This record gives sequence, structure tokens and C-alpha cells, in this order.
Amino acid sequence: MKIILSVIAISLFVTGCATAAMQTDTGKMLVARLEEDFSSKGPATVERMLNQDEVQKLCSAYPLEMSDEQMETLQASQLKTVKYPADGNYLGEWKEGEKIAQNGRGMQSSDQVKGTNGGNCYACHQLAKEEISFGNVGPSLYRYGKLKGESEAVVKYTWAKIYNSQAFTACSNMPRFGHSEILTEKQIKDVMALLFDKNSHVNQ
Amino acid sequence: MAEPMRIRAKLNGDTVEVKVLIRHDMETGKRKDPSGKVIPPHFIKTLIAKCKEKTVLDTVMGISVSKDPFLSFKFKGGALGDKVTVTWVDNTDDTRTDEATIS
Amino acid sequence: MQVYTMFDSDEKGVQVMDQGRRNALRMASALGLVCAGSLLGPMRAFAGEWKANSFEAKGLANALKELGVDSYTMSGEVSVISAEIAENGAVVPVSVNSAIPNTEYMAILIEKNPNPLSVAFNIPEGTEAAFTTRVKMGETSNILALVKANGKWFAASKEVKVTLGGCGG
Amino acid sequence: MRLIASIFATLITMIPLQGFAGNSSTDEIAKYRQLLADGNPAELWEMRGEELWKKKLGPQSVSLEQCDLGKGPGVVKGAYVELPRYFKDVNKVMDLEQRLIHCRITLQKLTPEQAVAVPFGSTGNPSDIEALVAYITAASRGMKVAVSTTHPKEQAAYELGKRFFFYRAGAHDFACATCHSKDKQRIRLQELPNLLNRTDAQNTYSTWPAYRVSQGEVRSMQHRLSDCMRQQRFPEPRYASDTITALIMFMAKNAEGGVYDAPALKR
Repeated sequence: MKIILSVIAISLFVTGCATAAMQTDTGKMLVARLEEDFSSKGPATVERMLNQDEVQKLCSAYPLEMSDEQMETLQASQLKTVKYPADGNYLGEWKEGEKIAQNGRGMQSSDQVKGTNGGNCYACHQLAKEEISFGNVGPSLYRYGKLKGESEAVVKYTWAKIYNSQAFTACSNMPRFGHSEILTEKQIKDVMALLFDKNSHVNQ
Repeated sequence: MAEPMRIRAKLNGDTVEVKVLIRHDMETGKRKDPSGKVIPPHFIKTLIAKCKEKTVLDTVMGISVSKDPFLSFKFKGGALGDKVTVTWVDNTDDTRTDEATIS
Repeated sequence: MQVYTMFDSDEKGVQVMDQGRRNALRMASALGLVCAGSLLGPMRAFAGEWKANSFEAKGLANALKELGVDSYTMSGEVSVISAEIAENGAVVPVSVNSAIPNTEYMAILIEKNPNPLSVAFNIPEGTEAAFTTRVKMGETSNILALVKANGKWFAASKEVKVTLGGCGG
Repeated sequence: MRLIASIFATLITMIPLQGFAGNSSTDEIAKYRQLLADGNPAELWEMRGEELWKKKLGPQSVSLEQCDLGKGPGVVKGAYVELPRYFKDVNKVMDLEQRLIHCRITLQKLTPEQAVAVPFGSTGNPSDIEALVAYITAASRGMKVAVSTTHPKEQAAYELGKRFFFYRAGAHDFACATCHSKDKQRIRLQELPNLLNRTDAQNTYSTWPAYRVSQGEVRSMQHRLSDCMRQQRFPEPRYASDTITALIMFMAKNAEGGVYDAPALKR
């Protein structure tokens, strides 16, 4: 992850190096423009775009100059948001998980408000071998359960990673599926089963 | 209402290569609009190309030809300056004829 | 979801033409037919008559039956050229050609489409048995090039995978 | 120039995160695109656009032939590769679509509502703007992208666009940069251009607008970015807004020197 951060940081080194004051001005101008130019539609609201939370604010900066300490602080604060399943049961139905992994719908201006959202895992990850249309923004998760085992630590880490990816990688590209209420607890269980179930085609 | 086609006819040795682009929705009749109403079928059924009164292509099409159809074919017997005429007729009996000069 | 389906409206939704435009279309077509008639001379110029039975036949076996094909031979002299993976099933480029002498007819069929027959060419003398066009595919399927030459039927086929694409919506 | 140089310097040190990239799949996709390259339906939009450019419209029956796209009234050739640009008559930076709307209002005396009617076409409801855009952009084929950022307002638009490029927000925490600031990334099988890498930026910018086979329409840059906003889980941008123009400015500047080759044909 640090490699990525430094790539962005260095590639954003701009001629002349904008001063902090200029940055703030551009930032204010941007918010004013966005407010005027966008309108809420479906589940995608202007408020949500304008009101960045801590993660979004920090991770929008360029160049992205975060010290290890700052990153750890951010990660720790995000880890606190993770809610583990109340019944202690982490795994649902892997076949349902596959459907969620395939589904890219949800939270777009063209979607229904409070509709069922997908996880769109295949957009960025390889999972089952049969699905050849997968992205490479995230690492391959093929044989995830088989390779990582099913220890409590691994299962809890994986849950937390899906719930709030920022808990482990500050400014990760991955959405915070639980924290941002993209997927329900049941849906996350199903995706977990897709990753860990021995019968899941991810582990074949 | 039908819009003009884009036809290119190019002589290569003794063979004329013809490329035809047609503005047509090629609606299958199996899709629904957002309100759930079936969109009626609207597609080209026949397409004929002629050169100097001789038919050089004779085609029948169904709903599974793509929107804004593209077709290319080759024939012998055309000369520089000759005209290639293409005519299509769709399922609503709408039709369009355009021509291109062999270059 | 970017996969093409023949039964759903596309992602942006589709407007049904308003009545005014429909009427205008009908009028234009009435006029157009007159023009076409005079240009083409007798209507028998359409040697390839559009037959509902063959285009509306469901499943490959029925479509072949409607085309009058009892049996066919797979032939190395017939070819189907396309990409192995289509980014979008709504537009799949396909070229078919036949090196069999006296090829008089060629058709493109998409095995797994609800109505497999897509397009057919009657080939006049002097025209090459080689065509390029674009077809819709509902799902991953074989594309079959069917050829009639000297009264016999030949074919070649190629599988094209239709993939999901884009950011999922 | 230093921006680009530093990107390249950095890229050398970058370790590809993915070994397996399904190379045969991407090769076949490349073949698919190549097979489609011949016979682009966008030509039909270009033809209609040329007609519309010359067509007398509005209460005073005026064509767009005297519209100043930046290179003087009526000059279409090469206009697009220099857009967006600062226009003195309105004292602001405009992209092609904003300028077209401006001409439709000031020259043809259309009402603002008429001027922006049907910005994006659909089956049975074609867009005049998309056709005009196809015609005008085609007249820059073979020319190099050369936008100016010398005017302070052009520079400000560029800076605003850049700022927006990195702005993370919404349900999924996405920014443009989430998907478009690294080399050789894919969503599913679609390659994601790194818009901070000059070659990628050039290849991308020089091939829009495009006939999209998934939609059966020629789509303009405003449409492309509007759809990015949707997929980014952002709300809907007003058509031809200054935010989107600023983003276009940022992309165009990054693509400087790219040989323009559109309208193209895309998925």
C-alpha cells in the first residue's frame, strides 16, 4: 500500500508546488461548485458528497503525505467502527455470496433508494476460477479460505476488512461495505462464506 | 424519416469492396421500456445491393442483427465511377435507398 | 450490468417512439416503398424472401429444419471469424466465408439465441462468399456459418464468450 | 512537463501487484475491438451533425455556421483539440458542449431550455447535441491536443479539475483517482486508463467522444463524465456544468500532444 501512496504522492508533485493557502482556496471553490452543479438523485445525495468524513477528507489530499503514525491513527479509529456479528456466526451461504460478488448495482444515482446493493467483488478481485471477467485493482482471492485457513484471527480479520477496509490500509481503494452500510450483516456473512466455505467454488 | 446510409465502394484490382453502415434501431420486440411496456419490434428484413441493375447482394435479416447495422461484402464486375445502390426495407415497411460511386 | 439481454430495457431505459413520429414513419415508408418499387423494378428482385418461419424458429434444430437443412457437413473450407471474447453481446463482430465452389447461400446462426437465425445471404454470381456483419448474442454461444453449395449443406462454428463488463451498472 | 517526468520516474519503481492478469482474455478483447474498428456507426452521427450545423433554426432562421468555437466564427477544423478554452465574450472557460449551447442561444436565439434539450440521445429520441459534437470533433482528427492554461481562468479550471479528480466522497469513498491513477488496472476485463500517465491520458482523451456499442449512441465527453459520476456513487451533475468542464480541462491538459482520433468506437 505504501508503494501506491508514494506513487500518487510523487506523481502529484506539481510544477511550482501550490501553497497551502491556494489549496484551501481551490478546495473551497470546489465545494461551492459541487453544491451548485450537482443534484441529489436516488440514493446518491449532494449532502453525502459534500460532507466528507475523516477518511475521505484525509485521503483526498494531494500530494498524499501521511506519516506512518498518522496512518496508524486513522486505521485504529476505523477499526473501532467494526461491528462483528452479534450471534458470533461469521459464515452464511456461499451461493448467495457469489450473487453479491457478481452484482455491481447499488447506491448509484440510477438505483432505487434502499434497494438491495451488490458487493461487486469481481470488479476488482479474482474469486472463482470459472469467472474470467474479473478486475485486478485488488489482489486475487482465488482459494482464499484454502490458503489462509479458518483460524479465528483470519476470520475476524477478513470480516473487519470487508466491514471497514480503512481499518488495515489507510486510504485503501476498497469501499467500507459494513461501515458505509453498503452491505447488510447477512450479506457480509454470505460473502464470507464465498471466501471460506470448503464447498465454495472459490476454494476449488 | 429513415436517415441516410453511409456507403463506401472501393475498387481493388478486379474486386469492389462495399461497406455499408445503416442508422436503424433493430429493436427486437422483446425488450421493455422503463414503465414495463414492451417496445415493439422494429428491424430491417431485407437488404439488396445493385450495381448497374445487377443484384450484387441479397440479404434477409432478423432481430439479432446489431443496432446500426454494418455489412461488408465484395463483388466482381464493377468499374471506377459505377454506382452501387443499396436498399433496405424494415418490418414497418419503412425503406431507404442510397448510393455510392466506386472509387 | 452491461451484458446484453434481449428481454430487458438497457441501463439508460428506452423511450417508446411517440405517436407523432410513428405516424411520420408510416407516411415516409409509404412514400419510400413507391420509390423503392420504381428503383428495383419487379419485387421479385428480393430473391431472398423474408420467411417468418425460419427467423422465428426457436432453437437451432427448428431453425435448421425451417431452412430445409436435413443434415450438414462441418467443413474446413468454411470459416467463422470473431473474437473469442465479446466485450458486449449487443455488438459481436462476425465474418463468415466459404471457399467451396458454387457457394450460393450463407447464413449466420447463433446457437443459443432464442431465435438462432440472424442473417442470410443469397449470393449472386460474381459476389464473393465472404461477409462481415455484427450480431447480438444473449449469452456465450457458438456462432454457426451455414453454407449451401451444389445442393449440399456445409458449416463451420466458433464459440464466442459474452462477458460482463464495466463498473457493474 | 515535470509532472509527467516524475510520474514516469515513479512508475519504474512500481511493482506490479498482479502477476496473473488473464492476458489471453485481454488479447481477445483487443481483437474484439480491432474487428469493430472498421465501420464505426459514429459516421452516421457525423453526417447528421454536419447537416444540423448548416441547418437554419430558431425564430430568425439562423444556422450555426457563424458559431465561434475559439478559432473564429465558423472555424470547425481544429477547434476541438484546443477546447476547453477561455472565451472573452463570456469571460469564462467553456468546453465544446457549453460553447455549442451558447451559440444556440446567442446566434440561433433558442431558449436555454431548447438549447440544452435532449443532451443525451436514446432510442427514438436522438440528440442534436451529440450529432453536432460528432461532426465538430471529427474535424480535429489527426491534430494534436493543445489546450492552453495560460489565461488565469484556464489555470483555475485546471486546478479545480485536478482537485476534483482526487476528491473522495459518497457511499463508496470513490474519487476519479481511485480507478484512474495507476497503470494497467482493470475493472472486470475493462482496462482503466491511468489519467496521470501521459500516454494513457492521450489514448483516452483522443478517443472520446465515441459510439458506445452498449448504448447504441455516440456519447460526448460530458456524457462520459456524467456516467463516471453515477458509477462513482456521486449525485447527478447538471448538464454542461463548470465542474465537469474543469475535469475535462484537467484531462485535456494531461493528454497534451496526443493525436486526436475520434469519434471512436467503444464498449
